[in-house]
Amino acid sequence: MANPLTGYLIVAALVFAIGLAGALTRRNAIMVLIGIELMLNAANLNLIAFWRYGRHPEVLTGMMFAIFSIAVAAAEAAVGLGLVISIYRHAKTTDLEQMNRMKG
Amino acid sequence: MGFVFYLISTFTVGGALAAVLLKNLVHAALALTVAFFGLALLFLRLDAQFAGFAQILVYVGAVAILVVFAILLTRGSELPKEGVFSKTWLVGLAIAAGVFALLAWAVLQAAPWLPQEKAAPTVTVNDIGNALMSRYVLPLEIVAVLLTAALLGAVIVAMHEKERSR
Amino acid sequence: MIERLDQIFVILKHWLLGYLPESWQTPVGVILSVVCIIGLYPALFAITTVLERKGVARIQNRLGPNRVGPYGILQPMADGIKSLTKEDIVPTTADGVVHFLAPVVLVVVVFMGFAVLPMGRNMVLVDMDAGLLFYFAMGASAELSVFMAGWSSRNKYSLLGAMRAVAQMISYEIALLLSSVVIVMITGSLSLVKIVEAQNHYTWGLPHWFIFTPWGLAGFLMYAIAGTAETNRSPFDLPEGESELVAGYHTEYSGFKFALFFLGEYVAMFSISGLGSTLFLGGWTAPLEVLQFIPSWIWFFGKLFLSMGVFIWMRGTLPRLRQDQLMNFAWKFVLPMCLLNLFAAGLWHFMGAGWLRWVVCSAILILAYVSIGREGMRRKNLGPRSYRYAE
Amino acid sequence: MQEAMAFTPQLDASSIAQWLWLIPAVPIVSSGIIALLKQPRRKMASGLAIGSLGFSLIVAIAAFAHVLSGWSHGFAVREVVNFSWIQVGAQSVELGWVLDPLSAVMMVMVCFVGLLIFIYSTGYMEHDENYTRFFCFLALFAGAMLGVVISNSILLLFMCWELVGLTSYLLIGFWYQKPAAAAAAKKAFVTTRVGDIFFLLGIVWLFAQTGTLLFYDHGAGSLESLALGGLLVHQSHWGLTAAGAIGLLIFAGAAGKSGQLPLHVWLPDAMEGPTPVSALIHAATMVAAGVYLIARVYSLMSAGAVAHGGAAGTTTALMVVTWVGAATALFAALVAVAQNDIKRILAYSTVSQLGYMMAGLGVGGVAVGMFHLITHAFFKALLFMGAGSVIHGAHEEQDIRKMGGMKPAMPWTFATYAVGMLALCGVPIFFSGFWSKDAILESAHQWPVAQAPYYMLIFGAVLTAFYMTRQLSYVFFGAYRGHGQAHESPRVMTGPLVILAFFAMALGVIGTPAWPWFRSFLENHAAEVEMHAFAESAWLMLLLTSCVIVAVGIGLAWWLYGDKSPRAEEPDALEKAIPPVWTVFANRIYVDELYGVTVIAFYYWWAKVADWIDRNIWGGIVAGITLLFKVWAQVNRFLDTNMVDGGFDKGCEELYNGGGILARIQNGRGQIYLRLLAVAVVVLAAILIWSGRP
Repeated sequence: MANPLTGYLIVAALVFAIGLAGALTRRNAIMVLIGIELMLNAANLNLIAFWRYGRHPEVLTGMMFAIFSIAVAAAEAAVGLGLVISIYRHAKTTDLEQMNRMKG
Repeated sequence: MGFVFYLISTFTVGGALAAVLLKNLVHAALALTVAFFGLALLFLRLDAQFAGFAQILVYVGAVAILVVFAILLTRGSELPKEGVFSKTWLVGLAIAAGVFALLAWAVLQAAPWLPQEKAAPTVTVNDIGNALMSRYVLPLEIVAVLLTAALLGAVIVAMHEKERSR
Repeated sequence: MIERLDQIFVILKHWLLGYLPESWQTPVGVILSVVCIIGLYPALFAITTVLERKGVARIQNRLGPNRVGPYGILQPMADGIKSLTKEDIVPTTADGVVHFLAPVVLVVVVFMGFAVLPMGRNMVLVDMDAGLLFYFAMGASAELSVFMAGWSSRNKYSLLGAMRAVAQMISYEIALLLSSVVIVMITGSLSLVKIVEAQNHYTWGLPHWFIFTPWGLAGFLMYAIAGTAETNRSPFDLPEGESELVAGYHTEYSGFKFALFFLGEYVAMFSISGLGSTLFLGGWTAPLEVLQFIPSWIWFFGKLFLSMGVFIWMRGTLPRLRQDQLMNFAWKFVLPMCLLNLFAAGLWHFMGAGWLRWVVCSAILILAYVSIGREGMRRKNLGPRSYRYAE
Repeated sequence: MQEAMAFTPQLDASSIAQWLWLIPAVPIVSSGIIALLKQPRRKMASGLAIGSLGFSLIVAIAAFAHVLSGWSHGFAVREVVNFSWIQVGAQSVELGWVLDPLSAVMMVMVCFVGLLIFIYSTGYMEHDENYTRFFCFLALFAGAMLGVVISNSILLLFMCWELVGLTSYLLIGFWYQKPAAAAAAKKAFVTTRVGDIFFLLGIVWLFAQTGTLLFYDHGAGSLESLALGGLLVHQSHWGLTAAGAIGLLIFAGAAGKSGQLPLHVWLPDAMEGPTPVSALIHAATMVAAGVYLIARVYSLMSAGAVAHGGAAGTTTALMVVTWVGAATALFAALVAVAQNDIKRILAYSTVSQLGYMMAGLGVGGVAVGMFHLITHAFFKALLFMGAGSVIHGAHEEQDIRKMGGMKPAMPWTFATYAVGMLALCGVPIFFSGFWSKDAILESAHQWPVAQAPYYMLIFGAVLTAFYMTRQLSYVFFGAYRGHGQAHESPRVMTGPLVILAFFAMALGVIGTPAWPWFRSFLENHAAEVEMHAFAESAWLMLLLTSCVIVAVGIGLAWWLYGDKSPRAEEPDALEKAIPPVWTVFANRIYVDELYGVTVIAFYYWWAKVADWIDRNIWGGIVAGITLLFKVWAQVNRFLDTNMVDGGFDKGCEELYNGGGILARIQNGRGQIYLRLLAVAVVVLAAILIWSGRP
């Protein structure tokens, strides 16, 4: 890998894929959330990497984007876990395989 | 690219993998924090001090704890009888692999055009503060509103039935 | 001469490094300082334990440790040896790895905090631009270790203690952060070195410590409360409320791991008080202009020990809170006060020089205290508290 | 941080002008806090209100002292602080406040009188359950009023002006359970609004002409020579310059606020509000705001005065002001003669005194008018609070015929009330009213244009003395005719009365012709004592006239009413003497009725017309359309039932079956959806990349 950016991008892609895999394969809703968090972080890594090696790092765009997405991710986690808990209260399970009430 | 980079990235990816693969949810959550730490270190290596520390503060300090709480509240820590992976886990894995393949392929394709190594930008916290208060003030406000809304929403959603009725 | 004495450690370090080749100097220097810190604070910890036991004993009208050595000052040695030689019991059902990692993580994270703490003029390991942020990031990670400890040792007391601890630490961490943000607002910097420098002026021989301003005082009080809670000290020591849960999250720990927890707790206290004195009490600056000839590091550690004394004193004096009281206090009093304090600081900043901002800021804060603290806390809806489970 | 540690508070010139905004801000904020308080927290509410106003008073006095020191060192203090509120393109709406003798004097007066009245109200409103609300409104009013006083931008002034109007509305209708109070509040609001429309027009015109909203802006302000010159260039017909016209529009607003003819009608009714309100808002401060406004824009009104020549020099605008003022003064005095409600009499006397002020402004300039404003504020507040205390003592009785003989019962009230009354009548030498009124009369006498206003004012003065004496003798002399037992009011109410009484007497000193301190202070030239002013024949003449005036007024009234206690049912002494005139006066010269048959009737008729149009024409059209649709609907129904439904049902079945097949995919499992999503993304991205490949 000649230039450093590639390395970071690959790592980000890897983490993203892992997160996706987790989100797609785990049964537990919380695990799905964890996967999503990983994907978000991968995206952040991308943003920061591009900011660092981009043409105008002094404009801070990528960095800001990352910071904002961190903030938003916190909100997302809070709401998501709240949902999981309330779902658990209703369905007495966090297993997604058994949550198919919305079947058409 | 140095030895340190490889170290940290293996650390991170390993954490992520563990987070996804471990059976015990609490272990998974702890592994997740490892991954977060690794990402924060990567941020630091990218001279994004503020983002890195913010990452630790938010993810390790808040999100991980939140996840752990959720796990304990939903009795996720005890292992379910039927496996932790869905029956059709292979499909999911395949799709994820596809995504990774696509991304990696795209990146490697683009490698020659990507910008080369360059000097670290000098960004102090003051700059970030000024940017937040001047150029990005609107997003900041919106995020503030969003966080408030999320806070209330989370409370309402997770609140007890009888609490809600009153 | 005075300068030399003040800078003695720095000079010493450079003198030592002088014998090394260029390329080695930086890493070795860092390692040297790290070793110093890691060696110093456990020593202080040892002194503090005996101090605490004697102090509390005096408050409770007992003798306290007086067998090992003259006046029992060698007690810590004995304790150390004991904890080292004791058998390290791990419950069979416990989650081995996590159970082992918890104390390690705690100690590591807690020691991290000292990296950005200036302990004297030019005596800081790394003068980071985002030092305060780093400190809080580290503090945030301490909670995780507590949880690990509580959860891994399959014991309901431990778990309950851990949950209490985590909940409490999260709640009060917000207050801790907000009360420090005031300083950042005024100095316009997250670097602790700059913050100390900003307080290193004198008017009529009196220092410009932030505690001598309305918002500073309020902030300091909030910080002190939040810090006490953050370190799980009494009156906020529910997590190891021995009357309810045997010893909280380290019930199942014994031997050296327990010692590590003990160490971690005290070092955390040190670092919290260190940060407090850096933010509000002017760090290593002298309390009077005339006293500047005394080396800066003496002042820093003096303040450190002062606040440790206060910690001990509070422990000997105050009864323990109840969980719901704790939470109410955090969310309904401390947090609003901190937010108002932010407002007051902003006003202070924008009103410019003059006598008026003193009046206005103090008025705001006092009014807020009266209305929130006195009025708001007055009518307690007594009765059985409502528990909330997920199911 | 260096200056942060300055422990000694020092109060330097710039700082006081900079912190002037605190004077209105603090009461407004405190009113906000009071609004949040709970009902039972009475002590806290009144404490906050009084404390905030006290603070304002301190700052105001500091400001006053600052101006005073500047003046005594012989330079005119006018410190302005301006800032841009809204930036609209190149134009920026600017607000600001000014510290000059005028505003300084006014703010001190408002704060001081206001404070006394606040204290007084703690006693007066003691048993009212809406105590906190009352103080919330009062504090808000004080803040708004002070805003009017200090504002350096006509827009800011207008905002505060409207805020004042609002609080006045709220406070008149404070006892909104009483329909009379509600009606009065509405009346006040609407009537003043009429004036404010003109005021707004004036503002807009001024802005259009000068391009600035500020009064003083280091030469760029609308009241400074540059702008005024611009306003004078084109003379419109009958010698009215743009400045004059704008001035007149603003004067219309002022007339609305301070009850000049023909917009005075709301003020007497405003007495439905609690007495402290009448004292504060409808005697001392708000109604004076109009006069203050004219004083503020005086340079606008008097712009180009020299053109007319003459001693004082005058303009059309000022002439209008004078005539209106004089007319109001006389009219209100006449009406006041025949009223029986103690507060109503005072209200009309207020109207008439405001007429005096306006006339004073017109003929004699700022100093004359403002001097009467200040003195009047004190003794009229005194009279109102005295009246309040009387009402309190007579068990909420307001009809003076049902009172009487209260002198022994409430000595303090009587003494202070008498002082106020004498001051109002303008009894020479010892009472401030005399000096201020004489200043007005004097300058009216020397007015180049006409002598009529002078005589009108003279006659008004006679009447003033007359009706005040009448009221006094009705209330305090003779036998007690009310119900229950009259009693003295609590100390917290009488205390302010005494203070005000002192000022009602002492205040005259600053305005004597021998030592025209006030005038020279306002007009920024040194004041020197010249005892010989007393020896001037003109002044002696005037002294004589006013002695005669007072003597005639009081003597006549005493001869008619003095110490004999007529019963309520028997007709008034004056009524016996001249019945027809009396009835006219008693019915307030039918102004309200006039409005009733003209303005209101017109609106009523217009509303009827509109109603008719609505019912018949629009209603008819609507009915027609409805019918049309009904028919159409019938047709539709037929088509539906027979043709559409058949086909539709068939289609539905098909669709249902199709849906059954599709429903397999939608198996309600989030993960599956997620996977589909991911696949879609992959495919899309792949396509994009390939298509974008070089």
